[in-house]
Amino acid sequence: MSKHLLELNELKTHFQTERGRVTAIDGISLYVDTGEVLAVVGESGCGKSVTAQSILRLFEEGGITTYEGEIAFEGENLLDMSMSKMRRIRGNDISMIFQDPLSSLNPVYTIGNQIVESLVLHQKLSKEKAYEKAIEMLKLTGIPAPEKRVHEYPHELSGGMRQRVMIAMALACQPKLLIADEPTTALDVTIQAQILDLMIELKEEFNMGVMFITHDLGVVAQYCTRVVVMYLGEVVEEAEVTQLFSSPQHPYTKGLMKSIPQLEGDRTKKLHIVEGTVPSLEDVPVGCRFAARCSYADDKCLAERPILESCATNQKVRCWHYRKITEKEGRFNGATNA
Amino acid sequence: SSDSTSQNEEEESEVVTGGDIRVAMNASPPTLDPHMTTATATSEVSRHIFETLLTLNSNYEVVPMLAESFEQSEDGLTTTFELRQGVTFHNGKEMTSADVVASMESWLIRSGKSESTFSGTTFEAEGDYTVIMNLETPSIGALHTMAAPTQFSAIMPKEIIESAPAQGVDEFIGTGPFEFVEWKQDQYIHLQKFENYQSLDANPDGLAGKREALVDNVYFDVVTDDSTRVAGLTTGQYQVGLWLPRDNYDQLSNTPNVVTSVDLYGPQNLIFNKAEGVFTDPLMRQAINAVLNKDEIMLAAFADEVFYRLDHGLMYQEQLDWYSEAGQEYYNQNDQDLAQQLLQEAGYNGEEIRILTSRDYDHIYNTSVVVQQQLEEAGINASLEVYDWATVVQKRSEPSEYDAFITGFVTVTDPTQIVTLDPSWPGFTDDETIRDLLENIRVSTSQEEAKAYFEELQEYNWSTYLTHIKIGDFSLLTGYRNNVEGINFFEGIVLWNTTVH
Amino acid sequence: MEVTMKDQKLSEIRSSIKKQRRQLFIKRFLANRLAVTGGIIVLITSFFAIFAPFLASYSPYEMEVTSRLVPPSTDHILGTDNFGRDLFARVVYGAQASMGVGISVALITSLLGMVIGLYAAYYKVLDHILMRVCDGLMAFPAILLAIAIMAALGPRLENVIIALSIVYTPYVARVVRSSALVVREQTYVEAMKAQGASTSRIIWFHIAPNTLSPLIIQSTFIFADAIIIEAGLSFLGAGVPAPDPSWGNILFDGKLVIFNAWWMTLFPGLAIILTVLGLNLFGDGLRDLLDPHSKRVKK
Amino acid sequence: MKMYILKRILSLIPVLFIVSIVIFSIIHLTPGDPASIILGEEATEQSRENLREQLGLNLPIYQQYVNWIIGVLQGDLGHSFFMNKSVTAAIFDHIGPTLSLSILSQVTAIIVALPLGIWAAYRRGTLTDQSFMGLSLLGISIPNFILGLFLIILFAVNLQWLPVAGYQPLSAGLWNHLQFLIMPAIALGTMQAALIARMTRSAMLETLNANFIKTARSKGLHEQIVIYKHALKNAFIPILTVIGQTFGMLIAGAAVTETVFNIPGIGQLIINSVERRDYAVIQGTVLMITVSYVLINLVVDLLYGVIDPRVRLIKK
Amino acid sequence: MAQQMHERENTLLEIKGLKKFFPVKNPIGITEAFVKAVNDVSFHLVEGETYGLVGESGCGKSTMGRTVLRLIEASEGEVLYKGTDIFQLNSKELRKLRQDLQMVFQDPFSSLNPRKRIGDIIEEPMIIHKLGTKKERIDRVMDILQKVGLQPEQYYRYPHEFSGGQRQRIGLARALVVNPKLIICDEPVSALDVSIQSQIINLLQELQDEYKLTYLFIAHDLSVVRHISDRIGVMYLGKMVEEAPTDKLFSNPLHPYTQALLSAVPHPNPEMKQERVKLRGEIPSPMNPPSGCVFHTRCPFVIDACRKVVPKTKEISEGHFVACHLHD
Ligand SMILES: Nc1ncnc2c1ncn2[C@@H]1O[C@H](COP(=O)(O)OP(=O)(O)OP(=O)(O)O)[C@@H](O)[C@H]1O
Ligand SMILES: Nc1ncnc2c1ncn2[C@@H]1O[C@H](COP(=O)(O)OP(=O)(O)OP(=O)(O)O)[C@@H](O)[C@H]1O
Ligand SMILES: [Mg+2]
Ligand SMILES: [Mg+2]
Ligand code: NI
Repeated sequence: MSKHLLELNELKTHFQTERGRVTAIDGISLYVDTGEVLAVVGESGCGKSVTAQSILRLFEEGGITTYEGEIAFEGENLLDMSMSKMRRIRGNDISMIFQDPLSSLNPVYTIGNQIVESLVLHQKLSKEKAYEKAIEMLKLTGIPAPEKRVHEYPHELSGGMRQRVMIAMALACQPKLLIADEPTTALDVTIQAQILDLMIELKEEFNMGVMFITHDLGVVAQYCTRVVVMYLGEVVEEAEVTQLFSSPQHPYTKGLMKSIPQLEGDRTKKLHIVEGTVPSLEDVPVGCRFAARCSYADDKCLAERPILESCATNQKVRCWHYRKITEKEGRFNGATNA
Repeated sequence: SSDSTSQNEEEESEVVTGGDIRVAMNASPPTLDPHMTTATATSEVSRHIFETLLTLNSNYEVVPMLAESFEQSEDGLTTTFELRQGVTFHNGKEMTSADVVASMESWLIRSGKSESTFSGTTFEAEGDYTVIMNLETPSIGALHTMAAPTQFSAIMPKEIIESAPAQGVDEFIGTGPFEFVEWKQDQYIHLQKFENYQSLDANPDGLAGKREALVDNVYFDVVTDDSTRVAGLTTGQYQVGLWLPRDNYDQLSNTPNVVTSVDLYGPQNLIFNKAEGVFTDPLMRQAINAVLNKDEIMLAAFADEVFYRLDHGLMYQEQLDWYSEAGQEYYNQNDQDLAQQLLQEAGYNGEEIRILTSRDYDHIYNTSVVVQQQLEEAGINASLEVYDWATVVQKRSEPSEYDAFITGFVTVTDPTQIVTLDPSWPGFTDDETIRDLLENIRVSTSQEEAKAYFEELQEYNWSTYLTHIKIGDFSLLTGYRNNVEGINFFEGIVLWNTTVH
Repeated sequence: MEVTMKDQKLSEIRSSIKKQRRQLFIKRFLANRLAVTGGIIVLITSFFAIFAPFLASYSPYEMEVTSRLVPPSTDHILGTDNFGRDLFARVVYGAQASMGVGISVALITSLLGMVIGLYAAYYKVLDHILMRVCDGLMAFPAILLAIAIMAALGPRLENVIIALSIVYTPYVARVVRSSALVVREQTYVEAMKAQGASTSRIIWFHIAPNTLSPLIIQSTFIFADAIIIEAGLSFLGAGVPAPDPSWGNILFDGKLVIFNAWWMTLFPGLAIILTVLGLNLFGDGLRDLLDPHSKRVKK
Repeated sequence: MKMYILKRILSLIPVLFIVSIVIFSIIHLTPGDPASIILGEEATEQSRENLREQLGLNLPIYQQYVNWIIGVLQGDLGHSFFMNKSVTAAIFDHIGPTLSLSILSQVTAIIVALPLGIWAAYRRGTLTDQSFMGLSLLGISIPNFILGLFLIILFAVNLQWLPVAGYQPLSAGLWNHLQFLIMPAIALGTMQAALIARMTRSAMLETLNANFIKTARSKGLHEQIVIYKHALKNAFIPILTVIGQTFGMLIAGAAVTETVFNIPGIGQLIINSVERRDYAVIQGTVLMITVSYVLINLVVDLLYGVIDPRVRLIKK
Repeated sequence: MAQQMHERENTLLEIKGLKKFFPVKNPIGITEAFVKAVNDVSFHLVEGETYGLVGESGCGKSTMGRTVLRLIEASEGEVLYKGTDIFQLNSKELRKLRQDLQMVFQDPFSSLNPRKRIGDIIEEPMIIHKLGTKKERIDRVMDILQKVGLQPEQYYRYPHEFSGGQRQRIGLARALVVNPKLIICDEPVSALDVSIQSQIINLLQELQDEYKLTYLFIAHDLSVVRHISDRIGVMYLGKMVEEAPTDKLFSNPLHPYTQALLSAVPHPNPEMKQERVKLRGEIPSPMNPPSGCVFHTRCPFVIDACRKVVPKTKEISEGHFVACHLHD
């Protein structure tokens, strides 16, 4: 059981809203091991961020948000933990990097102040020691003149630097698990490359597990080891990166792969599209959640929710007909098609 | 009304001297120079600082104060005042005839009296302690006016008068039992016992007789909010509360340690604009007089029967020299039929009647409200125009701005002082009969003669002309702590001979 | 929801959707219990104001000087005032004046403040001028302004409204301006510019609606304050002309007798508090409703 | 920075100029004249006319204005008809109580309102939230003269803990000073507190949803720190704006409260001066208030920079 | 060259020496510096083509778009639409012209008024340009809604009830409803994920075919731009550093920045390990761009001339322009 660093078991997160209770993620199971980079991909709004934040229990509890299932971190269920114990894990054992570095840094405190905070809290360092450590971390992330930068405010830094600060902050206490929620979406590709290289480097150095949320499949292909594909609050496919790109099983994954515009080959060909839109959380279909947009959907799909079943070593898929579809379509050639 | 469950456990000795008195007054005086103003707030405070040659006793009779004696010539044109000797001002200087002459001349000019009663009057000093007043025409009211308690003829050092700016003297040096210490604007006026005061030895009576400062300090606190004055009196923060809301009479009377006092203030009047508008017609004025139910008005405005009395006299009942029954039958007619008849005769056609009023003075406002209501009920189209007092004062001197207004007067000492009879005063009385009668009164050589003319005037005014309608006399409610003794009220508060323990 | 509507006439779609919307609107409002309570309170007050003649068995002017300051009894359910007038009648009739003043002032200041605030936010030069004028107005003693206006225009209810409107407009203008400055920078405003929309169209159709919610908060506050200040102004002759009742002037009359006639302050005071409470709740609800984003968390 | 402050202060000049003209014309167009007030009810028209002449009130208005403004430019705000002192001295006398009172009530209001607003925001939608906000509405809708009298009846008359009304300067001792100010500060502060609480709540609601709050929580910080360190400082700018505005209003005079509690502050000064048409004092006070408004705004703007580095002025 | 002549004949929009400097004021109101958002850029758009404009975030792409439409006033330069200079038009002529020139905004969330129903949002341009009766307009809106893949019954919904992709379609519908000639698409897909991105791109292409539209397509994602554009311009810090027909640019990127950009795009194939042109440092501030070639601070091939001399734009092969000292 506790062989994984983090294991989610049928995790559900419900929110109380004006229109009633919605289940933003509905039974997510996945795991992250030390040293690996798990990519979580999926359409916007499918629940990637909710999953990430649920792990740290960042949503307001007390009636508004309810969790169900299990979040096992080093074998201990975080959901059963008291808040004070939870706080000891946050920022110390599990760290998080958010999507937008500007809005995720507190604009009214210097970046040094913000990094030092968790060091003082978790590592019980003195202020001076903590500042030294903060400078060291900033240097590690490649920020020039970190002694000067620690005393600057977030708005005085460029986007790339801010994201590095976020990373420095997240890694300050040398966590065992790093959750990165779309850390480079706001950045330009050249900077993105710098940041991602840095992250991977630091992962090696600290021997962390990384959960990497993104919707950029290029990033997944280049930087991650395993992938979880989500659709409307559930995991639809799980695989090694190479497997996923070479033989995706779920029709949604396939559609996704095919939609990527290519840097080479024929560019006059129309892009593949996945027809239709994602249903809203208020009326989630009973059966397969992708059924309405799937050309292979039949009565069974509409009526019964498929289970996440193993289809190859290290690959799982949530589809009644994946075998049939793969047979029919032949070997997938989306990602490398011309 | 006072159980002596006093908290302070001082034993009661014969005459306790010392201690402070705090008096909560309702308005800040515009100045402390009594020559300048008719404001009662001024005279109430400054009477403790300044004194006059003559003053009034409780029967409104003229008696000497700073004058040792006075003597009037046969023709009534010359009066000789012998001054008391050894009276010193608060600055240590002795009062002499030069000061008196300067003060009296200043008073004549600045109070405007030189234009009426005292026109052409001169004062001259004869030696250090004699002053002679020369009138141009005999005047029955002259000495009364000199003794009057408002806008009184205070005697001040000559130098101070000579250096006074237009809005009144700015150093308050008098001869009174209390000397001026400090005036914190809008906060308090601080007086303290004048150690070198030379008191008369006669029995205290009205403003006359013995004056002795028995407390060390007197503070006149300006507390404009009525309820706050009541509360402060209740808790003993103030020893005396002036101008208390009459509705609190019962409550205050039942408050332990508080004594209430009801004292005559003056007449309440409805004054007509006789220069413009519907009230240029005497019939209209008579109609209004027929409508009003004065008892009801006074009750509504003054809360309780103890605070008013119905009286038609243009002079007080107490002013025995003047008081007359003449015209009584026209007072408080409350005769609606007569009113309608008069209205018809006057040809009243529903023209709007604008009554100027202000909430700055409750009694004026309340009276106006009831008057308006009674007029409405009689089918007269009356409306209230409420302004702040300064605006009312301005507007009422402009004939086009109103038809009537209500105001209370301070006591006058002789009929020629009644302002509504004065053509230049708002209301614009302009009647030959009245003018002649007033002149006759003024130049009368005897009181009897004067009173005869006055009776004629009062009869004429009630029956025919109606410069204004007197609604009734009203009183003020004053409250003081029961540890204050010997407090007296005569045309305002008197704090000499008063102790606190 | 997922019915194919292809062959249905467009107009049908239109009307059905409109109906749905309206229902949702009402439903959302009703779901907001506080807002409904507020609405009901305001309705009741307005009801009192409108139907005063039928509700009060006494005239608000009729004096019975022999029964001054009678405590609440079966005869006078809220007691009588210092002229012996029936307090219930006066409070009920007072609703007319007070609500009238409150609502008109709130409306006028909202309108004026909106015009000033919006244009100031849009034109820089105008901004400097208008805001300086507002600064000056705000530093101005309201009482002096009231006296001046009354003296110039005469003591009438309309003038009370004018005076109070002048006093409050700068506050509204500032609030509107500050949120308009934010809205002005939104891309959708630029999008309208790109469409060739005229400035006034942009200001009134696109910026104005988005400044409503702070405006509503501010104007409910002004409503409350106007009712109270009216009473203060009536002292200077700038209030509801006597002898007409307003909650404010009843309160002021009551203040004098607060020690022995509690009912004269309690009842008009309660009336003000309830109305303000109702209006604020209603305003909050309205704001939530106008804001398509708002999601009220229901328990 | 110095330049900036200087520039802000210079921008006062046109404002003051306009205000002075407007105030002057309004005052002189308003009926009522000081002569009547000084001379009292029964004074004759003639003596009034004389006094007006002597006080220089019969000069043409523009000339009075020019005379006055020349004085102002020389630093002389004029002389009070009633107070026998210069306007500057009169303002100086009254500013003390006003400052004490406004600071005390502002501080009380902040101390009460901030935690309430924060708590309400934190527990939004709950009964706590609704009752706090209901309370704040109550604070807004109770006329403060009623509240003031109520306090007097309770604390001064019945419990006799505090004096009914009046004022003692700080030089008379701290407690002497404070005991007169406690009730008026509460009466005034209630309204302020209500406003501040509402503003705090809405500002906090916004910041509590901000991403950096999640970041702070994800660091394992205690809720107290998240709220008071991370959220509050960010929410403080709108709160500060309200505080600045209400403080401005307080300086301009909490006339009603000052009257009820008989505190000789600027509010009373204005009311009294208007009542007695003490022109020079009104003009001087209005100018003083305008200046203080501008200065308060300046301080608020400078504080913005202290709180939020993004609005910090360019360092030289 | 012959082809170029031919193209010129159909030039729809020509931008010459465009500059936009934003003054940076200190609080006293004195301009302290300028953000040189667009600094001397020239290019042209041919009728019916899609011109892709790429460059990192903040390099001035949006500013360029907004300046061209005169949403903000240019500092210098001219923009000729069918030969007339847009900058010289008075406001009435300009308003009329805006029917032809439309824009789809970068951010699908803030470019729609949150308080307006989408039907009204799309109808608005027709009201502004006084097109049709109310009924005709509604029909047209319903029509357009269907065209961009939305349902007519969504007419009365508010923007927040739509997903990002759907909002972008609404923005597109708003641009299309007045039959424009040219649409400036400012990063219309940057905020969207791949599956939605492909929907929008396909839609844009379909509409182009149907209405003979010309696009100025701004983006920073090269694979998207490659897919849709005929020609591409690459911007860096307010300057146009390279311009070429799409295929030429991808097969033979000349400017080191273009090369870096191309190599940094993560390839969606785990088996393909990329050789990247690594850039050093951060993007300089546009407030004081580096002297000489603006890219020299990060350029791996920097030579002395780069630091001092501003490189001139040269045509290397037909239609392929570059501003770089390496190609002198
Ligand atoms: N606090 C909340 N209350 C109610 N619903 C929520 C809440 N947070 C998120 N949701 C809903 O949960 C769903 C999943 O949201 P989430 O933010 O996890 O999406 P995502 O996969 O991260 O999308 P993106 O790629 O756009 O970031 C969305 O439909 C969102 O509306
Ligand atoms: N109104 C403005 N005032 C001052 N500077 C501005 C303004 N608008 C844009 N800028 C600056 O001009 C530069 C170019 O901005 P622009 O928005 O054009 O970049 P972009 O290429 O569109 O970036 P992105 O890809 O992020 O949209 C930036 O540095 C930006 O900060
Ligand atoms: Mg997300
Ligand atoms: Mg842009
Ligand atoms: Ni060509």
